[in-house]
Amino acid sequence: MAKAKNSRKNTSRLYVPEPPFRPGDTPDYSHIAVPSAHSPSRPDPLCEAHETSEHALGLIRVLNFNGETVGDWQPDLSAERLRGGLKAMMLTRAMDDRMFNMQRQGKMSFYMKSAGEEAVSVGHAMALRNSDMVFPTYRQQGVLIQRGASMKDMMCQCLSNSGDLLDGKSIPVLYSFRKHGFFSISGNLGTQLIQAVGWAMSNAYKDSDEIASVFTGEGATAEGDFHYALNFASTYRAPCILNVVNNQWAISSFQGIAAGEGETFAARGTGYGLATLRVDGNDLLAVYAATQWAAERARGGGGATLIEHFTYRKSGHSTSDDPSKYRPENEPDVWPFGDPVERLKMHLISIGEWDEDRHKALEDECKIFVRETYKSAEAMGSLSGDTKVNHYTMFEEVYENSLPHLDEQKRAFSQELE
Amino acid sequence: MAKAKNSRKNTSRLYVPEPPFRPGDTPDYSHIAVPSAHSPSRPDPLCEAHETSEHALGLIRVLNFNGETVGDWQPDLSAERLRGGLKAMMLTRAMDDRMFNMQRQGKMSFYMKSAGEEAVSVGHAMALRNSDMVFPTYRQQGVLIQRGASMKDMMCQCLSNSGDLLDGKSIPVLYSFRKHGFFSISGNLGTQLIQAVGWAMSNAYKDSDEIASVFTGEGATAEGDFHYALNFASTYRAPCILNVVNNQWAISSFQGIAAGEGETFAARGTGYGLATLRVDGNDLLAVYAATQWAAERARGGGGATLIEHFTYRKSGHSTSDDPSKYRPENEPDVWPFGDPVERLKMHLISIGEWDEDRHKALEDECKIFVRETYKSAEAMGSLSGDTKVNHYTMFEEVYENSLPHLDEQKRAFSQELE
Amino acid sequence: MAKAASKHDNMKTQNLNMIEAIRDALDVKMSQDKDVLVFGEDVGYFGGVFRCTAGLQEKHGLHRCFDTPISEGGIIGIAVGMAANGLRPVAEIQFADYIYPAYDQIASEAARLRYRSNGDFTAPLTIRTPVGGGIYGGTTHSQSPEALFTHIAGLKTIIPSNPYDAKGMLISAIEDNDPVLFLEPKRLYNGPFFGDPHKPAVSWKGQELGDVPTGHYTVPLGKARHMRKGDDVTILAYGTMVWIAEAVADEMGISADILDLRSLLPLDIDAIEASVKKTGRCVILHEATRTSGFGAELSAQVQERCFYHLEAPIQRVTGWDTPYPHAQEWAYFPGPKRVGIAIRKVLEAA
Amino acid sequence: MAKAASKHDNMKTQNLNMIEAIRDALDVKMSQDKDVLVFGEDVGYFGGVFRCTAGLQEKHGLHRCFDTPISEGGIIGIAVGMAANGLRPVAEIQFADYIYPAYDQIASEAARLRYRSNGDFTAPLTIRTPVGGGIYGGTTHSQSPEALFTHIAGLKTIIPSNPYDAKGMLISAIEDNDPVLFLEPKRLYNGPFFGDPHKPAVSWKGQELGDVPTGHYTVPLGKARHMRKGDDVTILAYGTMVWIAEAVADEMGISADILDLRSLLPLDIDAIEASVKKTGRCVILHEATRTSGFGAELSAQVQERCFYHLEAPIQRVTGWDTPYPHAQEWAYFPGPKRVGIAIRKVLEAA
Ligand SMILES: Cc1ncc(C[n+]2csc(CCOP(=O)(O)OP(=O)(O)O)c2C)c(N)n1
Ligand SMILES: Cc1ncc(C[n+]2csc(CCOP(=O)(O)OP(=O)(O)O)c2C)c(N)n1
Ligand SMILES: [Mg+2]
Ligand SMILES: [Mg+2]
Repeated sequence: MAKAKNSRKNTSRLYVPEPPFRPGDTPDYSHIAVPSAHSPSRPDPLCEAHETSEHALGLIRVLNFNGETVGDWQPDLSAERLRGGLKAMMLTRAMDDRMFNMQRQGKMSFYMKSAGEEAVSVGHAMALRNSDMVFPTYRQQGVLIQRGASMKDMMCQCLSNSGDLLDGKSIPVLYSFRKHGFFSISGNLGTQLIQAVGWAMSNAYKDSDEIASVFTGEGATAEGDFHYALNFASTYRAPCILNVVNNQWAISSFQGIAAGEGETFAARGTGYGLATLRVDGNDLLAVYAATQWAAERARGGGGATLIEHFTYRKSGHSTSDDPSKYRPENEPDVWPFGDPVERLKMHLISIGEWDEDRHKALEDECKIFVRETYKSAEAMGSLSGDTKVNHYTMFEEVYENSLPHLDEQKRAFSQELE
Repeated sequence: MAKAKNSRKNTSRLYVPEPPFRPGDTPDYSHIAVPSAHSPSRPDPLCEAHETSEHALGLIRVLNFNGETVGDWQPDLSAERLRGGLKAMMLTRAMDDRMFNMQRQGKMSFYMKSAGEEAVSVGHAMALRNSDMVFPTYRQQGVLIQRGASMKDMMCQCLSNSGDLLDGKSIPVLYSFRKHGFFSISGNLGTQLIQAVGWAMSNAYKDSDEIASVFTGEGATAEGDFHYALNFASTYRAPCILNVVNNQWAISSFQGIAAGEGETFAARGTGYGLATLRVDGNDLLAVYAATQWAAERARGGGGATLIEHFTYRKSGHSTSDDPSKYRPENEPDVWPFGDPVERLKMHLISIGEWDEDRHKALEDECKIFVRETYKSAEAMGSLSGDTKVNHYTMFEEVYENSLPHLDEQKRAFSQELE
Repeated sequence: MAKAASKHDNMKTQNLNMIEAIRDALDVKMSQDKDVLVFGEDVGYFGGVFRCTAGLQEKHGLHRCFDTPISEGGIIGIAVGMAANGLRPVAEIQFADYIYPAYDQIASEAARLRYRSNGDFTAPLTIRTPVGGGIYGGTTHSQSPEALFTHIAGLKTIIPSNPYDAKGMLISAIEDNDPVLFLEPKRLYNGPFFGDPHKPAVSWKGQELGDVPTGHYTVPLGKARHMRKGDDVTILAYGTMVWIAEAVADEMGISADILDLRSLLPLDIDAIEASVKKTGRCVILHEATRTSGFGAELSAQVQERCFYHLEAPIQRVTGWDTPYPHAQEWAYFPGPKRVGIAIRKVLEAA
Repeated sequence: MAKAASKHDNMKTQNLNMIEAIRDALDVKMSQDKDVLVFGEDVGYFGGVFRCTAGLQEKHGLHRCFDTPISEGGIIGIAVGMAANGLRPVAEIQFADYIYPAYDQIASEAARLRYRSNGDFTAPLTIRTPVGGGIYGGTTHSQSPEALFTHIAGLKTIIPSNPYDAKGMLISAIEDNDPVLFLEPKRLYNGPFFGDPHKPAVSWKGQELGDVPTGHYTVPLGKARHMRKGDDVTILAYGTMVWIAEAVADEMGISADILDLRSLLPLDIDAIEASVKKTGRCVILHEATRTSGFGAELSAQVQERCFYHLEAPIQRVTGWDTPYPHAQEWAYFPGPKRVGIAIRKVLEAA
């Protein structure tokens, strides 16, 4: 089926995996079974880890495509909270769209959207306490929005302007919001996995019942830190949640490059003796339910859970790439698990707690809010004009206190400005 | 039961695993079930990986404690070949004993024994072709001996003398014997795991049907390289065997520090989609059978197998430690899986192919051979006297050809000698 | 502008940017030698995030140019195993900032395999990776970690500054029987950079060093490029900084002896010594963090050999001892101002 | 022998070797501050392969001093997370030769967390690890990788040469709010080493610097120890090499100004500058591989600041640019002969 495949001949025994479809192919994902019977039963959160090994191979779902909720994992969430989740997802998407466009206009150096994955971050955050430390990647902006962070602060970070809490030091989207339980995002993939385990170990050591939750893309599970995290979390029964967001793509590489012959990413945890869940990441209720289960397990002394969030990266990797160069242009549309916003919307409508008009109104509200917020953020500077960042701040926060050689370099720098 | 445990109080929620017994305790391993029914059936070597997931949790055994062979995994080995294996194990042990003592006399800086684990290296080597590249750790000297390497060469390496093929560059036991398919041993744990996968990938690329086989201790599975190896081997279906020698100890740390809540080390491979076997490492026939299966699988295009060799490190970690400081002194004796030499001997006797007299004679032969070989090796120098190594060799083999700055340093060195 | 191109006078050339030159080097070697394999994150179908491997998979096959898991340690680990087994792997690390997970495989393994086995096994692999700032990459897409590798015995570290050298040096690296780290100054991929980010970008078109011979040729490792002859001051630079050096020398109208080092280890110390003995003054440029940067080694060697010829303290012009900031990129970058101040200091010293 | 002990005159002291002094520092801090945790390979029940943590688990509990998996990256990874969460982890890397798998967590994470989050998160952790040769450890138990860490902004790198400093500096490191790499010259664990491996080993007994105050005291980071005052030549050294410096100065009967740097980053450049300006001559010693070693940085800084006072080229005495060989250990080690030749050269220069 994959035409491009054959043109790149492989005449040796060395096997190199390839995605089923490349540009020019007509993607057909009917081979990915969308479970209709809604997946494994919900065990006691303090069960033995191996009792979840089937969950690593199945798929936890709550929301049917027709908007019904079914199965063992249905969480008990009020319509009010569900509408809150819907709004957080829509705000996230609206902000992403705006920022992407502003990057295209040169207002910032770079941007990364989370389109299609909003339920993962928002649903996850809804099931945690705000004091639980989240160690995100660059695609969990939904956590911040769900937790009520200031969107203007976020935008100023992306604009690297005088309102940037990070003083322009980091590239766009690498936020740090301690006050929202949102760990400083590293540009180095994977590294935070094991740090989150250390954070969780100190929670346990301090007899606190706060937990840590860390994210990685499926691609970055290939880093050593993923192994360290699973191993240390298992050995010390660290109260944490290890989340793999399997959005099918790592820049241009399909998930099979990281997965190899492995059946799922959740199943990586089985051999380590961790609890393992695999969840429909486009189903906010399922994400909520799985997170809630894992959080209860961690808080109760049951140790860590590995959750694979099965979803799809609808946009390019970042503003730097064009996904049509490596996958069929319409692949996002034919991906069989739907859109997380649409699915939650349909559910709310089906239970009589939402309608098209309210939805449209909320969409407009989000857009306007984002537009206004962006305006006030850009007023504080942007890369295309003057960032208004004080250049001397680059010498600060290298150490707690400056050191003599840095003072000297600061002086040399001031000479340059003369 | 573990007395020492209670004296080291732990008053927080942070869980730290401990071995069941410490010095002063009376070790009792009756909780480790020695399977009497001889473990999982032997699937087709080209089966689906997941068909071996039970094998990761069971234990492949062939030799009963009474010397009988039973079960599906019985290999077809002539008495002659079995006696060859017995001799290789006994030679290994005799050499280890001698070298350990000579180290105590200051003849070399360091030595590491493989006592109790001889069946792993010898049985494994018997089932491979000599051209299959083995990537060993420091406890697979049995591979070299089984493959007929010169013991004098090995001893000269340990003595770092003028007969040392490595010119004194490496510490004792870090052999390199390309001609015997024995990769240069690194002092850095774990690193060779992924190198072996690369080696195997190039075998596949070259359409060769040679395979690679790599070893790690159970402790070193915690390194990132272990994860890299499992992941890359899975992705590219590399024709190799990944061996974890679980000898229960990593210097002073019991296997539970590396294993955590994981049930077995073999099971680590399940989530990667690798074939997984767990074998009684004190049973040469079982090691042979498992290796033979994995080699057939790799050569047939089935990809890699992870084998856990379940055994016990009878001696200290090296000449540098005293194991009675961290485990009960008699633990090796009560370990329930017996001694690999004794078990093979009993089998040969039980099938009428061996007797006590021949065994005693072989033991003497090995001792004498080792003693004479050692004498001729020591005649070429040792650390306690003059190593007779040319010091200038330290500047060689840094690069293929020397570089100007090294030439200059060589000249400076010669000034020092004046 | 002394280019060693004279010997290629009878060769056909084409104008290439540095990305194309690198790709061409890979293509030439893959065509000549089936032991050459190319791999890394996104290098296969997509052709690399900087496009250096574009088209190679299609031309040479899936098994000769392929994607790897996101695992820099794993990438170098398989490269070591392949190289030991007779292949010539060329591994890409997507950004030099991400090379640290592979540090152990490079320093402990690739660089030492020959030594620890006394030549029984070797690791003739090449590692390509983009370095340096200038693209608003911030702390994790801008680093210049060369000094961390020049400290490692058994490894060679090289860095071209133009398409001609890039192709010839990469071919040399692949053919070398020792492990070679090949650093690509990403700011130079599309053209030389003279230090002012606000001026329109210059392309390699029309640059002599953008004229790249077709087919096979090599630029030997261990030889500096005598970029410009002069008498007043020696400027030692490599990568992006060689173009800043030239721009500043032009602007100041001084007679500078500029060496594009190209190869850091092995180092062309003879050329350096000859130049400094002639000028008596020396300025060293690099983009990396100052403390323990490669400039320290250059400074130490120059004063060891040229002490009695030096008329002024050797000056180092470098990045600051901070991570590479994002918004303050150009305040961090050792641009023409910083370089000019140092040159003036050295020239004015009694 | 200027020891800063005067201020401790009213303190009780006990004679300790360096292992005991390190253990004592850990014990003092663990007793004072329950946020201090100690962990690493074999450090728990066994007390470390060099015994630096012996008894700490028994005294302070299983959860405060424990074994870790053999995973240097994991060890530093959890330390970063713990430190960010308010603890004061002290991680041991069994040999510095095995620190490379943790290089990314140290350089990209621990050292940069404060910067990239603009102070929102910090990583006040301490990493202890034995360095240097002298125990026939060969290529993988002898390395001195300090220069690979002094290049990293955000990290501090220190190295004591005696029990007194070891305890005081380790306490300072643990109390410091930045990540600190604490290097332990393993050849000095049991006594000073004067360069002749064939002479009987000297113990810390009877050495003034083996008299270690009980309880809490600190030796500030960033201050060199003026080990010996002299006029003819400045010797800059750290770790094992300070004792070689002293032995050679004695043997040669010269008046050497010897600085035990103790802290490489931050560096006590004022003390260095004052000394070299006084003597006009400078010899730098270290055990690590020469090229891009920390000696290069010292040499560069000395000539930048003292150029007009220098009467002879600065000399570096170092290990060779090869891996650390096993049988040729003492031919590799920069012993008294190599040091003496360099000093003589510097003294004889016009
Ligand atoms: C250590 C490291 N290696 C490489 C990169 C470059 N890089 C950034 S994102 C990315 C792909 C990540 O894919 P995945 O983990 O699946 O996350 P996703 O982008 O899909 O959310 C790569 C290779 C990096 N940032 N860090
Ligand atoms: C990267 C690295 N870390 C630490 C060490 C020190 N070390 C040498 S052997 C050893 C224990 C290994 O245990 P295991 O893997 O179980 O192998 P075994 O000795 O039992 O055969 C340790 C920690 C090392 N050599 N390399
Ligand atoms: Mg992804
Ligand atoms: Mg072991």
